[in-house]
Amino acid sequence: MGMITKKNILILLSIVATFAVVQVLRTMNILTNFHEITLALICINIILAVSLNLITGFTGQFSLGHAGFMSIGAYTCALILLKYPTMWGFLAGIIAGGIASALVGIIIGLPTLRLKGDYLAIATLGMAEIIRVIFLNIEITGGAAGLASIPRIANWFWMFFFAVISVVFINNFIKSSPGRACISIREDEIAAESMGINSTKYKVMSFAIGAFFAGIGGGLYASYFFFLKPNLFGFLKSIDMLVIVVLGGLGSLTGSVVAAVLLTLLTTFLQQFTAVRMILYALLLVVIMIFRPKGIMGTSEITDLLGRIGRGKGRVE
Amino acid sequence: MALLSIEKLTKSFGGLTAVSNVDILIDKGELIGLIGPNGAGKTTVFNLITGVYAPSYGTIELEVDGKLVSLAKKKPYRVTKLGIARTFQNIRLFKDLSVLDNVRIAMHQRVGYGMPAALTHFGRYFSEEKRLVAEAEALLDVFKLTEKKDELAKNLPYGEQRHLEIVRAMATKPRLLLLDEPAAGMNPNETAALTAMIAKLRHDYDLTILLIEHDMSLVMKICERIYVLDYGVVISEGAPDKIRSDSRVIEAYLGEDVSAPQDGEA
Amino acid sequence: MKKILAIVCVLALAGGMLSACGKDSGGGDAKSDTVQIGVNYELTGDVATYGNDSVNGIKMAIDEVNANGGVLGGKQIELIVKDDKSDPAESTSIEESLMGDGKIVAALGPATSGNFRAVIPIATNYGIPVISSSATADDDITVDKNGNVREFVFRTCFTDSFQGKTMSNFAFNELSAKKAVIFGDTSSDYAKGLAANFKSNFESLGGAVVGEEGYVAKDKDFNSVLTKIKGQDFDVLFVPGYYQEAGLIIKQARELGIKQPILGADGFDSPELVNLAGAANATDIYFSNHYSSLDKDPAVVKFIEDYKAANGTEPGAFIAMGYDLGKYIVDAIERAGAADAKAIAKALAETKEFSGVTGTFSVDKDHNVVKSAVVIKLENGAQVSATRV
Amino acid sequence: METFVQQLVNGLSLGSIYALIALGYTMVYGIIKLINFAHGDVYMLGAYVGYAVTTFTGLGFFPAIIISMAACAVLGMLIERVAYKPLRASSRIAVLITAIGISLLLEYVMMYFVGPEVRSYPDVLSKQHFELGGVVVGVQQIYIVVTAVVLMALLQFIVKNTKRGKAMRAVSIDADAAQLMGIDVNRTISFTFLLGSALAGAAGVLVGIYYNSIDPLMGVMPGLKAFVAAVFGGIGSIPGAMIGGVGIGVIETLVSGYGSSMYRDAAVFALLIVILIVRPRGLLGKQTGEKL
Repeated sequence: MGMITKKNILILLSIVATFAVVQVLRTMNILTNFHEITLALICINIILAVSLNLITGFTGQFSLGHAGFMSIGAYTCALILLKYPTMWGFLAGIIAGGIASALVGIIIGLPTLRLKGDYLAIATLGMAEIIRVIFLNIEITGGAAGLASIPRIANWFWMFFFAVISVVFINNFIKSSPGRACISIREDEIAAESMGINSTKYKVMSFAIGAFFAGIGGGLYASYFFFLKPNLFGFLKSIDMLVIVVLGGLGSLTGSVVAAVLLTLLTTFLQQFTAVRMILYALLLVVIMIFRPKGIMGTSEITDLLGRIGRGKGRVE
Repeated sequence: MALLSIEKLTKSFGGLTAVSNVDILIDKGELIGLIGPNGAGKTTVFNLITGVYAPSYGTIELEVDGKLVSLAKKKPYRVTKLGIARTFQNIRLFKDLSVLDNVRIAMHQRVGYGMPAALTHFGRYFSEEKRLVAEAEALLDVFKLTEKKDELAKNLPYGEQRHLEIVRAMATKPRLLLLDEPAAGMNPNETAALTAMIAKLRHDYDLTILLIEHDMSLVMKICERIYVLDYGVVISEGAPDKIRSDSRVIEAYLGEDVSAPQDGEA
Repeated sequence: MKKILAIVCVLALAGGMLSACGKDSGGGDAKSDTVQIGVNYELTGDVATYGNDSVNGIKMAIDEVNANGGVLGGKQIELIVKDDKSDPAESTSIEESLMGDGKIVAALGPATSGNFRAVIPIATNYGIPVISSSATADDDITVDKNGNVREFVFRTCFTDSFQGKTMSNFAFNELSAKKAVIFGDTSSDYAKGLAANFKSNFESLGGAVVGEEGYVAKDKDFNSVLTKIKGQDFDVLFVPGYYQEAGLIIKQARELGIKQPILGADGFDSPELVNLAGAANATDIYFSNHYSSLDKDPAVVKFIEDYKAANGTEPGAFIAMGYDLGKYIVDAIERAGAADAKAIAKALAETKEFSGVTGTFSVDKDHNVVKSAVVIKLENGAQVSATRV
Repeated sequence: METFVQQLVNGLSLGSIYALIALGYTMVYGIIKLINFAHGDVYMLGAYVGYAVTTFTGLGFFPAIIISMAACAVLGMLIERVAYKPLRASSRIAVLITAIGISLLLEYVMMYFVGPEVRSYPDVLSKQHFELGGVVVGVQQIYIVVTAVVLMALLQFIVKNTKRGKAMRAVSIDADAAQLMGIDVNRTISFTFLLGSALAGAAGVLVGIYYNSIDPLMGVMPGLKAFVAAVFGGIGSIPGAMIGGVGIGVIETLVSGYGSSMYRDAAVFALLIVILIVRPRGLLGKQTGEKL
């Protein structure tokens, strides 16, 4: 074991290759600005989905408040960017957004994470609504009018960079001892406690890490799409993210990435079907859930699948 | 000084008193049995010791570095940290995780890297993970589970799941191991093997063991002392021979033949 | 069961896509004899009503133009309609797809100031004019924060400050009100802009705002706040917001016995306002608007009648504004003399006395429209007077 | 004092509607542990059915409410059969996503056919108001509260005293055991959806008449608030849903009346979180422990 394995080199190469291919197509203008926006949305959705997957898929804490964390990151980053419209302002804004969001995650998580299942879901939903109402009514965030003319400093490179960082960090985390502690809470909280795992600590930790990356996703959103308003971060936004996570497979980061790509493309594709777009979207949700209730990937990862092909035998299920 | 001393332990749920005035003393190195008919409150005692329930009354104290530490209001993970591990009557493995992960999770408190290494896999991540796997495999070897370390826990046969529960508990490096019906559902051959295994663990890891068991053959064979619980009260205590002939115990088991160890209740 | 369900669902999906393609298909190759205009509006999501109304107005205007021979000597106008789900990120994405294709000569929408702001940088980047008929926010629409006019950004509506001032002047001068209560939609930037401007101007005139309350769009029960307001001493109630809620506020206020005049802005303009409030309750209501149904201008009368004939109801403000937007862009294309974005932007900036159903306007140096407003008074649900201000 | 009583009257009529919707949530959650997000949209459809009945056939209040209840009952059962039943064995989160899908589907199919704009109900009930010592009470308010109370009493009777109702309670405690006792679990679940959806249909008509305004997205917020009410009162408990609904209605009213109307929704959700933390089973919910 070690950092430099065949697998890791392969992963690194494919990441670099993906970036290079897009970059080349971009310079040749085969991928237009419009495609770049779609790619940016994909990256943001990947960040939000993997961070929510950490909370809901891996730690088993059902959260319907992810949009709340996203909004905190978005507003923090936007306010910093409006004051310092530079590259440093952007990076500081992204990190500050993540940290602010993580702090709120800890403050909210400590009392609410003792709740279970749907009760936690409804409490987190309430929490996100409270955050939204606060943004709607305070001066500094511009109230309902929101914040406009946020300088666009984020570009495709930064989107890709942060998406990769999020996936890698969260993947590393779940393959580490604290990450396994989180997973054990999903599996059986009482058994986990009996094995010496402080379930409150790890639930809050997972919540905070998830919130941190959601904040980063929000910050990227703010610095790419010029404009923020509180109603962007309503309950439907949290649902959108949950849909990506469940569709991809709870507990599969690969699934979240794949579903984020597919659903973003689908949403963009449906823009032209004005009147029926939401009907088609809703139908697809129902159909996919009925025929693939465990999501596209279940709990497996791309590396498992590659391994399976390599070994020439299936994983025992 | 006793390793574990329980005094006047009482727990009531609403109007029902599940455990009442229980005194138990366990010395270091002992192997103690806790028996009693169904619903006598045995598992409740385990839950009280491990912090799943808080006692209504009474004290539970554990010897730690020569001092007695109260376990009464400690959360389960703290109790585990102090050196008590347990298995569950109705197996509570992490079903969808691999055998190896089940064991590694229990080693969590002894992992020597922090959050930065966890997120980046820099620093001591790889050396520590290597150590964890080696230690886990050593423990799995005891129950011949090393071969199956990559299988999901739920895919193991029943008996092996019970073994894995014990391995997992051992991985927390306990001084006191609480086993809740480890032989439940096993055939006599498996039970015999398990008996040998428990003895070996106790010897190799310098363990103190408290055991709940319905299988009298196992209890009578390996326990040095036995506590008998009925309706939440300790009705008898002593060496197996004494218990076997105690009329109150026989009465509690009402008609059940406790005098003949070989065909005890399974 | 599952199989049948699968077949049904797949059929429904396929059917949906086909019908969608047939209905308002976006793509298609640009033929040289058509002029393409992008339409990027909120057709689903929380402000879908405004987007749909605007687009219906635009379509009605363009259909008329096409039926009468099109523009630039016989070219048909093709609208490429896309839905942004009331989400600014989607507005941005759609605008990129519309403008990036290099086929459209101008883009219309979105309806709300926020989503409109999300497309401004794109339009500026491509040098293609973008116009909204309802982005009313004062700042950061046609003029950027440093005071520079945005060459390609236009609007045909009033600004919030204009209407806020109009109504506060009207309240103070015409209704002799000294104390006002504001009860506005806090989830809409339009309503918040109106409220802020009303307040500052009313106070500078010497009046006092004695109470400020808020609701959020889609609320239906306003009784509690109105009960609180009823207990206060005030002369007028200003309700910045849209007719959906304003109609209910009027109804509930009158039923609770609030008799003071209720004021609003062009968000009130919809026949549905009176339906929601009930005719008897819609008394002593004043709101600023672009035009009045009392107007006997033949163009206005014809528009209202055509709309009624097609839809069975009278048009509301968003429809009328959308209709004018459609006519206005055609007018600009004609004046530019070519289907060329830069020329059209120039023509838009030079607009003098464009006459539409919502009034006659010119474009000032800040790309805002100069037009007068009317204050309409409702008695028993009917417009009884329209004062030009 | 008058103002306070007036606010209570306001809160009570708003709360009765939340209560009617909350009953559907609480029953469905009680029996299959699903937050039926589509429930708010069934309520919306109920409002539209009532609208169609009163506008196009000219029928009055009672026929409208009964036809709407019947239509919603059928719709509710249909949704359960088509969308939830195939997922009986799947994870709860998958069913939840399906429920969200159904909710969006109902909203946008409706929007496709009737347009996004608000519609107003014809006058089917007297708009008369009484003034009792400075407190204004409308005839419609009385209708709402009385209808709600009657329907709830009826529901309580069905659940407590009929065979079907007993089957519902049995299934909600332990579906497998109920199956072994010879209860047709599928039919019982259908029946639960039927009852809950019928009540939502009634609530839709009442709202349409009382507030005089319906639109395709009208079910979203009340749906959410009604679920809050169900949790507040104790999920699975019928009297709990009633108390929760009225409680939320009154609290909302008092927050807007005496606090800041801008923070009304935040206050409701904050209260919810506090309740969940202090008393997770809600006001009248049953304690559930985990067997070790």
